[in-house]
Amino acid sequence: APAAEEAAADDATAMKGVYQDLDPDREYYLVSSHQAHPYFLDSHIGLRYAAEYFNVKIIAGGPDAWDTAAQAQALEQTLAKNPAGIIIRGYDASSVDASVRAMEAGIPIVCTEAKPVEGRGATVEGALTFIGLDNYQCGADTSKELVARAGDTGVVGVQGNWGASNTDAKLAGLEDWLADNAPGWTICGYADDKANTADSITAAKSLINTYPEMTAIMGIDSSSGPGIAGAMQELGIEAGTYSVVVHDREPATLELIASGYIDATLINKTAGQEVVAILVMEDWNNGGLKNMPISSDNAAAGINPVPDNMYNSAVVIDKDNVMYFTQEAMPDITTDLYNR
Amino acid sequence: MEQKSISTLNNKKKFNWTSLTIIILTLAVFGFLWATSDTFFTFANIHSLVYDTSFIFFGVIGFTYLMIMGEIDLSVGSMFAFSGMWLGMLCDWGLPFAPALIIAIASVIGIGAINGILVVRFRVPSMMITLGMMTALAGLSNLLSTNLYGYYYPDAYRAIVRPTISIGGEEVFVLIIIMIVIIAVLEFMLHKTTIFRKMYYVGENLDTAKIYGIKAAKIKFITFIISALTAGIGGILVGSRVAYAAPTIGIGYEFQMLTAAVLGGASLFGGKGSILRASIAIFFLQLIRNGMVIHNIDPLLSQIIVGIILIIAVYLDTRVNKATTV
Amino acid sequence: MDKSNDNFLIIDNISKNYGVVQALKNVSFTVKKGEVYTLLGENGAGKSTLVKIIKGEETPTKGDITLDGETIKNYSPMVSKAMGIAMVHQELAIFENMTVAENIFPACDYLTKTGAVDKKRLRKEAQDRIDMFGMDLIPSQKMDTLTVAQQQMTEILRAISAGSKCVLLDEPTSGLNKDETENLMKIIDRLRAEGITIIYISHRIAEVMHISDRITVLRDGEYVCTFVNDEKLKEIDLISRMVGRELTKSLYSRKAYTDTISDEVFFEVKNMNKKNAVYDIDFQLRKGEVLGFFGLEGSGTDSVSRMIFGLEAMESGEVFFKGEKIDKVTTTTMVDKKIMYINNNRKTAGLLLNSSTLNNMSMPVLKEYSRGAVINNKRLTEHTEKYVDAFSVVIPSVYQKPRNLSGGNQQKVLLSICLGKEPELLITNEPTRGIDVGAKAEIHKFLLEAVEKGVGLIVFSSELPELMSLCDRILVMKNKHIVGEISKEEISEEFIMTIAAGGI
Amino acid sequence: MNRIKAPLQKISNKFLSKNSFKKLLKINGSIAFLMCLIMFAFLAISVPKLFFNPFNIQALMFAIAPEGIVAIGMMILLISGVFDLSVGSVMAFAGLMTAMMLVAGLPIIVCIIIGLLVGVAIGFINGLLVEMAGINPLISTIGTMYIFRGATEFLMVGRSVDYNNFPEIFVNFGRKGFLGVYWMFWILIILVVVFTIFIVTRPTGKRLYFIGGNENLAKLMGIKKRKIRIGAYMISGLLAALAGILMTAKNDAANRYIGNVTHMNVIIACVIGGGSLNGGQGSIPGALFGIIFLSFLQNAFNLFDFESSMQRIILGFVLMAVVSVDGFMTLRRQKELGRI
Ligand SMILES: Nc1ncnc2c1ncn2[C@@H]1O[C@H](COP(=O)(O)OP(=O)(O)OP(=O)(O)O)[C@@H](O)[C@H]1O
Ligand SMILES: Nc1ncnc2c1ncn2[C@@H]1O[C@H](COP(=O)(O)OP(=O)(O)OP(=O)(O)O)[C@@H](O)[C@H]1O
Ligand SMILES: [Mg+2]
Ligand SMILES: [Mg+2]
Repeated sequence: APAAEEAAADDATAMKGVYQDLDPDREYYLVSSHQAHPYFLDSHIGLRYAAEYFNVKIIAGGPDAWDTAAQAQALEQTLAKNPAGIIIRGYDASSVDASVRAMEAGIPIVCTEAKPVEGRGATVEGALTFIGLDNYQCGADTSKELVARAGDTGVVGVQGNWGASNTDAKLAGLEDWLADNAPGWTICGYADDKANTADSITAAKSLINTYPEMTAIMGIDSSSGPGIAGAMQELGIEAGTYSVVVHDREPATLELIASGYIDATLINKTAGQEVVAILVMEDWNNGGLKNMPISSDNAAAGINPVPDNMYNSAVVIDKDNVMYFTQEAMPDITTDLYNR
Repeated sequence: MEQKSISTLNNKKKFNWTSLTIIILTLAVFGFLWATSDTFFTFANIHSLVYDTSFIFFGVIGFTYLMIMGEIDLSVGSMFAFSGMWLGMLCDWGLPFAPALIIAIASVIGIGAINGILVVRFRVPSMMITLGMMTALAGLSNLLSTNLYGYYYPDAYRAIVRPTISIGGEEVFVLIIIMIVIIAVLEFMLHKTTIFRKMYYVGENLDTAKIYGIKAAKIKFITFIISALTAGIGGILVGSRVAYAAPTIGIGYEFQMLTAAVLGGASLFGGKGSILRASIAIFFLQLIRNGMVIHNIDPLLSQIIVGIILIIAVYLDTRVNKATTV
Repeated sequence: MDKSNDNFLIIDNISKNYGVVQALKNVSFTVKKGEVYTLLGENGAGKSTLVKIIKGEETPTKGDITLDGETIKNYSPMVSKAMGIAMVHQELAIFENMTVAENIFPACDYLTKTGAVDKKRLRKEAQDRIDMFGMDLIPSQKMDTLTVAQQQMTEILRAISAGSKCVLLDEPTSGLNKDETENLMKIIDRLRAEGITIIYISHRIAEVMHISDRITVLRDGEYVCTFVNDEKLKEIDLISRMVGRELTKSLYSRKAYTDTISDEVFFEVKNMNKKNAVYDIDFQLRKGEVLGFFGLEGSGTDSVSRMIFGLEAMESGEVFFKGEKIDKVTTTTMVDKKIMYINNNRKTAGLLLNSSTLNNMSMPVLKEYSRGAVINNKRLTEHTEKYVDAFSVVIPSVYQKPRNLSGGNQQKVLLSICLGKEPELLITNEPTRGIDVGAKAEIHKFLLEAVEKGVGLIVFSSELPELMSLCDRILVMKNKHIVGEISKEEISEEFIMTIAAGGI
Repeated sequence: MNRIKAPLQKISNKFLSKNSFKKLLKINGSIAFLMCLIMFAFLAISVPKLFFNPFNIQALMFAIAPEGIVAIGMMILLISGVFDLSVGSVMAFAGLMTAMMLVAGLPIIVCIIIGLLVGVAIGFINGLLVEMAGINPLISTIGTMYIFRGATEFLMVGRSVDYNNFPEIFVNFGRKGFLGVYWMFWILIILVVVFTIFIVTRPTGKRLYFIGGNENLAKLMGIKKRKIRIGAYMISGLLAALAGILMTAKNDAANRYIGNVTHMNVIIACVIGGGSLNGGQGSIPGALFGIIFLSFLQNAFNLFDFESSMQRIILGFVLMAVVSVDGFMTLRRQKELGRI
């Protein structure tokens, strides 16, 4: 692990030169709801890296709780500061209008993590590009991973935070793939884990107790992994009894992979999406991306030359590589340029 | 005036049928699930449901007491999140577990005292004061959870909820036994002890209680502390169960507890309520969730179902009560 | 006096049942236009029920009401309002959050051409009424800044300003002092002169005899008889018809116990002050003595009673009980020292209306009937039954709620709660407020029996006869402090009033 | 003729006329107004460039308008002695209904009317539950809050239809304006004026105060309490639906998260603005100032890049302080009158 840390730090300093000469007052923002969620840990790492790497100031703002209206409000008020660019989260459509106005005023916006309108082809209105996980594909990959690990037949229960847009798309991908490619698998039941570990334990226990024939569990919310493992522990079920495939990399989830309760977790390249978002906006501001020869004059032609969607495929963490993902193993980047 | 002797008159205490509402509802759902599913009535499932009940149960104790007093504490949900994480934070700062626990409990008591003193001193609606406390504690919890990213609670903390004992060949969580003992003790105390009788008095009419020397303000103040304390204990137990700082813990618990307390017969006007029945109501809500998984009902419908049950139960209660009180 | 012969209101065979309780049984009588018609009767006789039926707030189980020659079907408060009937309820019925003017005209009677509420006009009309009846109110003043008496006067103004043909007054004077009562009498005279019919209810017999044209007595929901109020009518006739038996004056008055009063000071208050409430309050209660407090509304008696019991905080002052200084005067310390307080309004504080009588009785004696913290319910029930029996409370069982009892019985429960504690000192604030003469006499008897057993008694009352019959000594308050002391020998109504109303 | 003596009243009158500032404070909502002024002065002096930036002004209008509209209805309910926790759910549900109709191709005006009628209908249900069934407003509106939030999620999640891409006229209704002021803000202004006039001058408006002050007496005075309260709930439902439709138009998409914290924000604002859970007091401008104050506070947080968790801590304490100060002043007045 220390080796990886050194390598990452080296990379950052090694590349720094390219961006050091630019105006040092460039300020980028990440505006998002739900800042207190552990999911943001990866974003923060990515943004610290990006701040150092590009020598720019980055500020995270927005509500700590789940309040997308307040996110839109924070975005609109951030525009008043005339920042060099803003990363937004498209959890829902409430920030779109402000993004459109920002782009019209020359402030580049990149949408990461979630799209207001799910679906592979959908472009994000008012943003240069979307960078993030393809949730539908991630769902399909989850099923694929399950079949790869647990064989061609089985009975699986699914739990997630029903009612959230990304869960929706993941579930659709998961179900479709199983139906098309794994006739030996059936889904026995669904449970709602309400994005909350305590409720997630309850949900998993309901599945386990209700469906004795169940052989596997898939959990597609970040609380699912700890919930499923917690349920197994409380019910005295040994690790490995169920094939468990989950999503996201909560520290608890990673520990449970190491201890064998969870077979694998599929994660987004979260830190990367933030770094690339800053990269895109830096280059847009420098003129490089803006003037790509799609047309003779992109602005006049009214087109956005940047690719509409940049999809991450999911990264699979299992027993074999989990040590590279734990919090202790991650590089410890400190910077004054980012406020988190 | 001709005076009938009191002893010749009907002085049997009339049985209050409405107190059975939630018990009948619970039995009905229980019976329905038992009849329609092979997997419902197994030791593991019932044990799980009861164990899940035991966490929010702690919160509902104080919450119900406050409702008996005619007050409400909306900060219980945030308190669930806060107390667990605050204890985690203290551990993270390197304190040994025992002093950390003591400090955490003391802080929780302090927060209850703030709610209590503001409501009692300034005679303002507890709903607004505790709404403020709920907001502030939610902010604090998020601050804590941000600082506790990636921190796993120490073993001593994690160990609180894990012990089991063997009863009839099955391993039962000690927490369940504790819950049952507490319910029994509290239900006994509620009917038989002076302090809880006084709570009912104060809940029904504070000014009257005062005239007869009952320290109404003090009792009310203490009840706010009890409410914060029991919610805080619940939060520490959930923290122990989950084992790391999760900021979504406790969100919406205030409404769940209100639903449970009201289904259990508490009134927003005070003077009524029972811990036993409120606990049964929590179990009832667990049954509903379990039933939805058993019968593969779209989880998105659960809110609608709970909303409708809440309204119908309270409607029936007001109807029946109106018919019997005159 | 308008003596026109047409009948304004005919009550024809009205009955009213509340479940098994029959509040009214076949009551019939006729009220003439422009007369002051008084309903008299014990608590629970059915007076309030009857006027509520006349107002349309309650529907009779049986019988008809004929108003102005028209027998009314589908009666309701709206119909009666349209017929010009207004009512002052027994309980203070005001909007504390609104102004005086708005309280006088809650129907927003005056609108501008555009249909808006005409505030100026409302204020002016309100001011006119206020002036007409010589009151000291400001139309724009918020009700919650008024005294109880002023609030009550506002309510009366509301009833008589609704363009009424008939005004129902249910115990309007219960919260008024002597001046205010006299003022109301003048108002009533004036209304009568204008041809407005008044139906009047009061427990104060002197007042009733002063104002009424005719007086109807109700007993246990039944019509008893109607008296024409002329010179021949005697107070004792009314009282005996109300209670159904002869009542001698002896029941009322306390024998002179002066010889049993020792010099030992039992309870003492020294130099008690509170801004805007009272100042320089000093008094002593000697052992075996009954001390009375008299003062007109606003004189500060209510505050004194509450402050010496710890219901309100005093700013300075000392309280001594049996020679010892009480360090912290709070209700808890007072009750611990076996000092009990009978509140003047049992509804807002004094009774738990929705709990069983057993629970009510338990309040001050929980400690006595529990071991450690565990309550002995059996002994508590016995305790309750004992006191309920001793004070002849009419009640089906100890589980009955006071809400379902009549006023007099509620008051007896209140007394039982306090005496159940076996107090050494009893502070009573209006111990017989708004209850009938029979119940009043009983309660006086119980109080005096307690005194004989050695209980100290302080009586705060606005009823002079009550004070005169109970007390050995009366302190008179005016303008927030004690202005006079009257011993048993000197007690006379005129004397007290001269001090209290400011003659000296 | 005997004059009735009123010493206490005279004392309080003297007390009033001597302190015109205190007199001002007694006008309902003036505390919120003062707090707005202070926040305004603070922002205008400390960060004038950011505060008066057009983006910021626009953001403030967007922040104030929908919640302001909902707050009018909430204040009307509070005056009459009840309240409504379901407003947020109504916003989402009515917005979704309008969106579904738009996607189905109905004329815009019909869709809007349907959305508004849905709000009125839910208000009517609330009114029936509170007034006819006699269920406490806290319970009954929590019930409808659950029900209609659940219904919104049920209708939106996992359906293949995206309720977005509405006709431009409809979207402009949410995003555009007139004379530099957004339509929704105009609507707010008009509604505030109309309802203020209604409350202050119309007999029905006055009756709200009578009902809130003493509902039993109001009934005896011939005021149709049930009708008026049910009407108030319908207005609250209507206004919440209107706010939901405006948000839907602005987002150009139906959104299941709309209003998930609005009920709390709006009640807090109304209490800051002089309303009371005890009923009988409050004013429409007070409600507006309450919302404006909260928006200014949020604005300050955003402009100063305030740590997001701290925002809620401060908001919570502000609320507790306002409520306590109000209680303290009431107590002191009572004491001065010698009432307690
Ligand atoms: N709402 C009610 N429910 C049941 N019984 C009632 C109700 N109202 C009145 N009663 C019964 O009717 C009787 C008459 O009551 P009413 O109020 O008319 O008496 P009253 O003569 O006005 O007494 P008071 O002097 O105490 O005011 C009472 O004794 C009571 O038993
Ligand atoms: N819900 C009820 N059930 C039974 N009786 C009732 C009820 N409500 C009122 N009453 C009866 O109505 C009568 C009058 O009630 P009210 O409250 O007017 O009496 P009160 O004001 O206490 O008496 P008083 O006139 O002596 O002050 C009482 O006798 C009471 O028994
Ligand atoms: Mg009466
Ligand atoms: Mg009465």
